[in-house]
Amino acid sequence: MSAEAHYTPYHPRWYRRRVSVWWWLQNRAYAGFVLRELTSVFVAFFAGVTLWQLRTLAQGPDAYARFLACLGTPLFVALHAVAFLFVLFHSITWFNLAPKAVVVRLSGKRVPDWVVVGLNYAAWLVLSGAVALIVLRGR
Amino acid sequence: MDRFACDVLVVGGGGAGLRAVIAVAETHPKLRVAVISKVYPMRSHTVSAEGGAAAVIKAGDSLDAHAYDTISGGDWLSDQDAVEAFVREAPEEMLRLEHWGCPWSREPDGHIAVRPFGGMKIERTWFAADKTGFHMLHTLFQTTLKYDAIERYDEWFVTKLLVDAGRCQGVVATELATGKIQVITAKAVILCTGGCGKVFPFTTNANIKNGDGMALAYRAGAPLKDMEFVQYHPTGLPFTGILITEAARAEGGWLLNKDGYRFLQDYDLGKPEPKPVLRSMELGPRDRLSQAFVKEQEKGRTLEGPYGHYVHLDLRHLGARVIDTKLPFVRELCLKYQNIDPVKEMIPVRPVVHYMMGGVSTDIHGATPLPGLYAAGEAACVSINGANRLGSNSLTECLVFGARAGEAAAAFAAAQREPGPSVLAQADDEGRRLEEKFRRKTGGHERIATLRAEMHETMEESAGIYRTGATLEKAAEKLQSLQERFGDLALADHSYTFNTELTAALELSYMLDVAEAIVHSALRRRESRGSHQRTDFPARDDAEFLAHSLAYRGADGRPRVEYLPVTITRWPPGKRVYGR
Amino acid sequence: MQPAVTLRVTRYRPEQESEPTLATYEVPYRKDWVVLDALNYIKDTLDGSLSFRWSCRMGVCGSCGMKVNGSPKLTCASFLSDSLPGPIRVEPLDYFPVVRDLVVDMSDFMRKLKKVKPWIIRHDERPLAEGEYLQTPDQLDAYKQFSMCINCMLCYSACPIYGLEPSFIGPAAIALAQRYNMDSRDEGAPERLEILSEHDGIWQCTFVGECTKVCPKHVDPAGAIQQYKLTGAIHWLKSLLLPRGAR
Amino acid sequence: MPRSITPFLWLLFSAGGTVAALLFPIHILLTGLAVPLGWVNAPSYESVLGLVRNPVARLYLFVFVSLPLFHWAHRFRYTLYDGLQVKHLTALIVVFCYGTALAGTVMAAYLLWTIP
Repeated sequence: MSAEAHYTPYHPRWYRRRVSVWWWLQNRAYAGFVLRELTSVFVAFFAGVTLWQLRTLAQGPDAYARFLACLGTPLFVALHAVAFLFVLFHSITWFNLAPKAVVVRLSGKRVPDWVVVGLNYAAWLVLSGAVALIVLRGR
Repeated sequence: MDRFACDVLVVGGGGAGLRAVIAVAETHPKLRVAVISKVYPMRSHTVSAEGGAAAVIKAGDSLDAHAYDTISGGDWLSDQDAVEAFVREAPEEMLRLEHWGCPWSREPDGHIAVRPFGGMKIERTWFAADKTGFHMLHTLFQTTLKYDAIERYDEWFVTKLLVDAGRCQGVVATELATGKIQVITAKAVILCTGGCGKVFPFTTNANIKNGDGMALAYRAGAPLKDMEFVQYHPTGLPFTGILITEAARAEGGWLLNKDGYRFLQDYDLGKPEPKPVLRSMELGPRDRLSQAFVKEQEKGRTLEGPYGHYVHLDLRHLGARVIDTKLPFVRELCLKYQNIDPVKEMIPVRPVVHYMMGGVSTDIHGATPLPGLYAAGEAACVSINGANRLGSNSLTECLVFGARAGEAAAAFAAAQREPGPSVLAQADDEGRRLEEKFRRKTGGHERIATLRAEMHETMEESAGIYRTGATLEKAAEKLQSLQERFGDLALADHSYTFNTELTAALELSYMLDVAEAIVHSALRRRESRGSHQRTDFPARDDAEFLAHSLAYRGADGRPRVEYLPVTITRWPPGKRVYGR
Repeated sequence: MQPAVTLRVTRYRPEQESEPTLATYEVPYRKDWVVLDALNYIKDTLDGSLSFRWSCRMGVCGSCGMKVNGSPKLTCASFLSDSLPGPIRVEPLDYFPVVRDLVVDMSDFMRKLKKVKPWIIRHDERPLAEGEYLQTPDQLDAYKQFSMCINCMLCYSACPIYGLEPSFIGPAAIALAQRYNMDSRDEGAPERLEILSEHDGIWQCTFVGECTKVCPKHVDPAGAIQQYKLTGAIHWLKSLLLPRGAR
Repeated sequence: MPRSITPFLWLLFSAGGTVAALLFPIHILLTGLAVPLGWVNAPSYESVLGLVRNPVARLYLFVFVSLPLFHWAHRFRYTLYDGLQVKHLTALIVVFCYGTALAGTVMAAYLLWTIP
């Protein structure tokens, strides 16, 4: 139903389509975008898990053991598996879009995007290795 | 019908129109100035210009050298006082555009870079890669936005000039979005509506270039000057007619016939050298190159494809780096529209209608013989381009004579009184004409597309690179019959809102008028000069025709051709010599 | 027999109908035809009342943006051969009011463009007699990409944020603001930042990134906006940390 | 003139996004998958506590928790706006998102301060 029912000569009668609530399902690019934005939920989830870990750590060895046991339940393993995939998606999209926001110029010339992206991935690998080393060394 | 009033009204929002409107706003800030355009200004055809804009800036160059190149390039039909003013004011206009932000290509030290161009003895063509017109137009348009005084009527299509008491006092237009017929009164009107390439079937020109302003002026009683001079650009893509800029040859591209031979050496254009030589071979003027193509075709040395004969433009030896930095748009266009990569393959090209040397007759200030009516840019004929325009002079012309027309029109308008009521009565008549003859017209048997196609065919056959009296006579008759058949047009669209069929019909009627002016002017000029080559009169005839043709609309609706002497100041007519 | 292809074209005749409808046309298939050629064939021989804008037919005037098979495209640069076997859907650009058939109203953009002050702003104008502002090729390169915008509106039509929040200044206008900010001749960046930091400016953008993908001239408006956010944020920090005079 | 704090929130969002992109995958992999699934042996309570006692590690963990929470807050806020078209609830959404992030940050500071 249209609000302006009749055309009046010389007056524009524009047609405006309302954006559907489901606009982000209309094409793959939009769906990918919303999926990317939803990675933040899993980021928050794992930040929460870390807070929980710190709390049990402060409460003592028994609480910490219960925490570890909880992480071993299928529910948490599944949650973490999904979270891992989403966060991986976050990392990839974040690194790939980094050169759009941060333009690096060396002696007047723009550093090519692939170099910026490459440096991001390199930092990722180095940091991940370092974290793994430090956390696992304590065994 | 609403009535709007302003002091200076610019019709057309391309390079010349926008420059004119800024000139009015800057020199006469108290005047009400407006620009009316049938498209949003940044859609204007200036946007398609590629190669560059000429102005003397480098040491070693001189205004006289630029003037001489222009005058000899125009086969001595240019008005030399106009050319002198043009070359003198060109550098300042170009610098002004630099100050407004035009992204000119630069030397490593930050100075403006220039490139060679056809028919120019010295490098003096400023360029913004190979999208010079695009950058100039957007710079101009964005600059107009800073003047709050400039009013815009976007997507309004002018259907008539209002002439009363012997002077032009405004326009009638339809507002495309609503279909409403509107009146804008003005104390001075400047026509900057561009050329009329769409009179021909195969052209680099955009769909909007229908000679609107030329026809409006012609109908209002102003004469069209030198309309027989139609420039064919030697390098257009077959089928689409998309322009491959002259800069491609200026950077070192070669024209090769089917045997891979640089055929221009056979046409008194110099000897083939590996590097480009100014005013020689591929850097000869456009008329001579296009004529050489026809001769080559007659000798059976061109290639043949689905869209007619063609030759090759070879850029491969320039390498990917030069092509990507100096000619990126050429590569983009070839890849997108021709599916070839000029880095690796030769580009098929053929001559294509590109530019009208002729136009609404104006003096050196852009004033037409009709008081209150001005013109600038391709719509106008000042004339600096004579019988053949040199590449890269037209963009500069838009600036120099856009500014001049703006200033002159503003000065004129400042001294005029408001238009009287009889103008509005005329506007009512025009409104009735549009309603009865078009919008509410039923019946009729002729399609717009059919008439247009027949006009195209007629113009290509009679007014192409080579012409003869007999075919021109036939064409004149044919155009007259098309004019009559236009009255029997069948229209499918009777609506008000964005009725593009109505626009197309009016544009066709403009083109038919302009086509008649071209054909009749060509018929009368019994000589060969520049782009006007008569096989029945192959020699230049300075005794008889060192003169501008002026086509007036006669009482019977047919063109009446008169002549006006050429202004010669310092360069007496001589022989056009290239490659030596 | 000559091969044909089917076009499904949106019609909207506001004088007769209150909602768009779909019309189907059969046009001859030619290898070197673009969608615009097919539309012109329809207008010339099948239905003279179909309305659409076009002009240069070489991808630089920006008139002929429409949705082809759901994506915003310049119809003069979309070959029929890319959409075989058809039918090919041709619709007006999303998120703009439709005036008629394939024609949308873009006056909103024209207002926004003016708002971001897309012209050179200087404290002191250099006299013409002193010649050009020097600008090295590297300095030219810093803004060149953003100067390539042809205002074709494809980016707006790809931006769901513009659809949801029509007050958003939007990709092309912000890219053009950035074009002048990055120009070594310009001194207007603070003025423009003031405008673009407002509610309708850069912070509306959530970096969907589609504007950059559909841009036929590789302007990268999404990049322009993100870079602008960084500039805006750094400016914010500076104004917080530094005394007023040092900004 | 009161300056909008949007640029600041965006900076937190960006910083948090970078932290999450660089560090979260490996941490989730280790804590959430490798240890529970027995791919590696779990570090002992003492060794973890020993690690966390290091001031650098405490700072690391503070950043590790708080910035990504602000990253989430900002992103999630706009996802709610755009995905569900609920901009009219903006006050509620803002309080919920940034409030949660702030609460998490305070909690992280408290825990890291109180761990013996």
